[in-house]
Amino acid sequence: MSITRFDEPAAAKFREDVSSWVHEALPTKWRTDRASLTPDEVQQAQREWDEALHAGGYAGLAWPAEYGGRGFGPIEELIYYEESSKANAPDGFGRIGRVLAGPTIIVAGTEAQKGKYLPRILDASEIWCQGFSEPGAGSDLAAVRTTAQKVAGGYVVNGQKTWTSFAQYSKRCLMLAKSSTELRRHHNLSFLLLDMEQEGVDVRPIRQISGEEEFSEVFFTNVFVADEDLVGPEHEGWGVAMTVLSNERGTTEAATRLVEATAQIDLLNRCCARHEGLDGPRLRDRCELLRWQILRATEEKAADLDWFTAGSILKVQWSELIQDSTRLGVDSGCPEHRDYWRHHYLASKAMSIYSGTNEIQRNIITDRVLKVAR
Amino acid sequence: MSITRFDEPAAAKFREDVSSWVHEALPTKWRTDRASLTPDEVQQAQREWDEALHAGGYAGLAWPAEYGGRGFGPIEELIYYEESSKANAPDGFGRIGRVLAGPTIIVAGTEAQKGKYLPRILDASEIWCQGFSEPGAGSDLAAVRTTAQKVAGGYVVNGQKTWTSFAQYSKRCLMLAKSSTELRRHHNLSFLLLDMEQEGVDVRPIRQISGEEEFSEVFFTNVFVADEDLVGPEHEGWGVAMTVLSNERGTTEAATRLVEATAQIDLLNRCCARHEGLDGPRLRDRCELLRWQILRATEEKAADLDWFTAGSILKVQWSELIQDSTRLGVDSGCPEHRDYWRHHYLASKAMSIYSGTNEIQRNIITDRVLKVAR
Amino acid sequence: MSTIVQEMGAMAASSVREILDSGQGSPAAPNPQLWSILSDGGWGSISSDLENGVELRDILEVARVSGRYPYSTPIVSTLLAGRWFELDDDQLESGIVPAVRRGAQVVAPYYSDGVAVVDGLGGIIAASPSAAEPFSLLSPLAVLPSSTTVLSEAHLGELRAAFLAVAVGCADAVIDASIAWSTTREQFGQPIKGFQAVRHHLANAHIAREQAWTAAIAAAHEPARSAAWARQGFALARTSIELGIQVHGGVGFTWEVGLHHYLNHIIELQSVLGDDQ
Amino acid sequence: MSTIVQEMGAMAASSVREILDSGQGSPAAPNPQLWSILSDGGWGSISSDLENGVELRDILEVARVSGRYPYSTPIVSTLLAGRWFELDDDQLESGIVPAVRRGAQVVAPYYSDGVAVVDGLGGIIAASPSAAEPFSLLSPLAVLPSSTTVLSEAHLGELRAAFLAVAVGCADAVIDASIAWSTTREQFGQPIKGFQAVRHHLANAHIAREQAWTAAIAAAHEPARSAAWARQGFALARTSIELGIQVHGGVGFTWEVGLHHYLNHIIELQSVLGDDQ
Repeated sequence: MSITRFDEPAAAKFREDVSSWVHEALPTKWRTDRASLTPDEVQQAQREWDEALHAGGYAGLAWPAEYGGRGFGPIEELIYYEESSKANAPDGFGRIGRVLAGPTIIVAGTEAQKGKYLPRILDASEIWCQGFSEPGAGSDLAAVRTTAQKVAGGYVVNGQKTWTSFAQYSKRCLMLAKSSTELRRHHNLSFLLLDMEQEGVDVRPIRQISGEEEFSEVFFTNVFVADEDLVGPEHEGWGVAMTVLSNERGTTEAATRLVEATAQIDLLNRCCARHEGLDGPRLRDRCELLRWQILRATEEKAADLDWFTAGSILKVQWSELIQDSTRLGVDSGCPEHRDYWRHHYLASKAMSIYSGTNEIQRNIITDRVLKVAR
Repeated sequence: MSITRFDEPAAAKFREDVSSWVHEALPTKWRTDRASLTPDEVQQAQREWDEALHAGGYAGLAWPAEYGGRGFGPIEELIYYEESSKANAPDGFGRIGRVLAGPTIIVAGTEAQKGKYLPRILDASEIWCQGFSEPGAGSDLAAVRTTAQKVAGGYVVNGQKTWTSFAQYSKRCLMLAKSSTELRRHHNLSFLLLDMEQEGVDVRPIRQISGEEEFSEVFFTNVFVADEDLVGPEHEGWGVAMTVLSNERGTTEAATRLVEATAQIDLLNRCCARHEGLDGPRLRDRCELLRWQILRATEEKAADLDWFTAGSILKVQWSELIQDSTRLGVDSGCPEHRDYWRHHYLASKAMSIYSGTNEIQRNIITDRVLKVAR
Repeated sequence: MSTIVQEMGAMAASSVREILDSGQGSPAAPNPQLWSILSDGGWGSISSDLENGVELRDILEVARVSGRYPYSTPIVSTLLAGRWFELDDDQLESGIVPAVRRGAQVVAPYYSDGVAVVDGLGGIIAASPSAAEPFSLLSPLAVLPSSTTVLSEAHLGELRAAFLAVAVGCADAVIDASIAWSTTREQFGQPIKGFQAVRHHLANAHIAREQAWTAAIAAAHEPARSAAWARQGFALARTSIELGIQVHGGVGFTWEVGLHHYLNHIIELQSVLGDDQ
Repeated sequence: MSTIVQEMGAMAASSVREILDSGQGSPAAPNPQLWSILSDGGWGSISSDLENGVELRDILEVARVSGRYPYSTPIVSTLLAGRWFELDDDQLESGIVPAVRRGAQVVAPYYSDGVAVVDGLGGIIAASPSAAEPFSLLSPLAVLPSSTTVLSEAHLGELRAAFLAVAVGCADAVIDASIAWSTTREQFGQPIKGFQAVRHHLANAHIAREQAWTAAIAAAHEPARSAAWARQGFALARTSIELGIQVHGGVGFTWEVGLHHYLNHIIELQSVLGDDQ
């Protein structure tokens, strides 16, 4: 039985456990000398973190026990994300596997797929990436053009994916591809588990306006996927993908962003925008509201209430909060933090776009939460 | 030759003339004892103001001299509106005649119409109202359902208009009515000059959420309009109306609103929101920007530059500025001005709706200014 | 206390809503029987009956529902007073409202006929007022306080949370009306709900309403920060209603349609709390 | 001075635009010949040639045009310096840029190869720098000032107005690109310009851009208030660009498409002015 309320004593206990574990488990160099790590050392820390999560039992926090997980609910998951974000833990390479691939396979995969993939996701011996977005399929995710042509024993995949995190480190990709040119929209895509270590897979990093390279483009040229690696019925991959995405858009990403927003707003109120008395205090109030919005959404999820409504609100809320905070940071012009704010200001421009643009979030709210037919 | 730049000496001279004239011409009771006037006395002051405008030569400021006007341009017009708004002059009943009916008749009317109507507009012996909006034709102004059925010698009008200012005082109405059930949209309306003092014209005031009654509904039952009172070609009233509306949406209304916004923002910074140091100074900066936006638009109009772009920006700008100001006023909760702010807060809700909703203004900008085809 | 309502709170809210819904009053002519129906049904005393185990969070749920109705009753403040003080049956039956001094007058925010009054931050008073105008404007009461029970800061914090929940109920009512209107109203040959600008106004009204609700819940958990929560929450509830008025277009600012009653009510609640920024 | 540009200013702006347009540089690889083409054409000296009667308002027009090009030149500050000081032909030919001290370095906001420099609020200096990175980041100069001409508050006011006009030009470029993208890019079976949310973003970008332009003109008329105008105007120009990035969706935040160059440039201009709020 997992925790259902943040005010249960069990929740406080769990938070203590997580917090002390996180601080002990952090890779040493990461903890002591993060600012000066080389790119190679950062990658090393990310790998160590993946191993630590597995060893500590935090890799499959919300996975059922029968698949090696802890069987916890949304509250424990949130507590874990809060504490690891606060400790500024590295972003393990195994995240997509743990959060997207694993849960999808558990819900929609075959027994064979579960046996083959789940253990290697948990111990991060195989890294996963997600191949949904394409240059022509962004907000309109169903417009996928990457093809999966049926051949004897499987599919041949051709096409291009984009905005793919961890692609250069990945052994596997969970992807949507167009398996039928005749069937109608939403019933013409198949959900495939693709081996990235094949000829014909070409990964090219994308440089963002902040200078970072968090995403890649991936090109597929005659890449094979066996029949056994089809998830769900052929041509019905859209339904499978929707399950994955409703997991993605939610409270845990918001919890990570809350930590980011809190740090920025603290800096504004402590230093850069201190003399203004302008938006600093109001941003802090909005930050507190975001925190409670996340708590509420998480308890509603734990209570099995309709929580679909929560994800879109949270997405809009944290992205606009961070954009407004970094805007004030740039305007404050504090010389000491000039570069910090410029970097985060530019990086924040992406936040109202990725994970579903804020326009799409508003569409979702009117369409599916308020249920106003078009 | 009218003034083309605000920095011409002639402009300063004209402003002085207007200012001293306005202060002398204001009805005595209005000037000395406005707060305590009875509704009847307010009406009396409005009528006296109409007469004063005519006597002083300010009724037809921008009308050509041949029709009894002064032949001035946008700069003089703006200066007049600024000075009379600053002096808080009454809203004469003749405004619609001077600003809408007269200019329309001058541009599109017959010689007979000019001779019959223009002198009585100038001396305000006949008050006009505007019958465009209908309950079912708001943003979609072309969806007029009031009918004008052709009969021998004229038209019989049936239907309902709404948001009609001065209707209860009006001798005449300039209106759009549907003269054809067969012709296509935008080519099925006729522009008529209707005598309001007939059987079958029923005026009912509309109470707004601020408690005021500035507008009326007008019901027409078998009301006759003679052929001589058709403006422009039959069924082509839409084009005539568009001329009128592009006159309406502009710099002069913005100038009046600027005076209103300035008074509110001064009050905020002087009293109600003084202790905050929050939005008061920023609102003052926005107020200054509005002032310069109006100056710029007016000089562009005077220079015959494309000024269509200006009206929609100004509308959005002043309505949002006043809404934000009154919102701060309500939030400031200054006990002395509690009722003032509540009234203006509620009244400001209408500002993003009338004179073309702010959504329509944004549509206009994308459609016609940026010329992005749909 | 959890952010989630208990079964008892959810049940009370839905019962109260049913009664208010069938009350058939209007802002201009509220049904004076409404409070006795609620009171007779025992809904005014659920918080003082300790066996019920009603928490503040549950009272918020009832408060939110009552905000939907422009012919409101003293249920919210009565439930709070029942939680704070030992009240006798007569007091519970007549209902309790908070009152504020405005110059020489004592005014109360709810329509009430023969209610007991909790005096602003002063005390409980017995009064037999005749409320001049319901709901949207503070009603002057004829009788001055006869006894004093000081409201503590903690009481005030809870009052803020509950009034904020009422404001969310106001937003609920306006959002429902706006959705209905956007479906009925046609412009340019289609219902206006077909325009993305209208749809996004509705989405933003929903976002603001949900955030205001979160602020109410947070205020109930953090009485010490309740003034900040109220400031943020009332502004969000008003934003939600403002968007609903915009969706209504011209009819949105007519007295007849009456959306201003909700804005006025929220402003009055803020004024009773004395949370002038 | 009027808010309207004179014929000379309009002509200069369109000629400068034509030259910059055909320059075929890019942010990553600006054409180093661009300035000599402008300078040889005499466009750098129109403000010092008194017969032309070029006003500050006309310089704004040229400044706005030059903001469209991410491989910018010292034309704006050269025109201002020509207006303020008696410059010899060599100085005009090499071009003038303002510089700011950052610790031990002197940095300049424009790509420049062998230019004279107006030192922040310090003076005109002769320098032979090699600019490290064009446009988007301040370029450290290797040589320190050799002479000093202090910029007055009035100079600084005019510099603010002109830099604000450059920022408006940045917004112009991004709005044009956004309109083009919204026409090309399809989602849900139609160009995204078909979505009202996208159309209203474009409208809002236009409103903000026009307001920023008004702020630039106002700053030119009111040097004493120029800091307030700059604060408001730069924020509006940035808002306009931010909306353009949002319209671009995913590609909007790629380095390759390069919309950030415009944001960076505006931030640098603000930083040169020292108008940290």
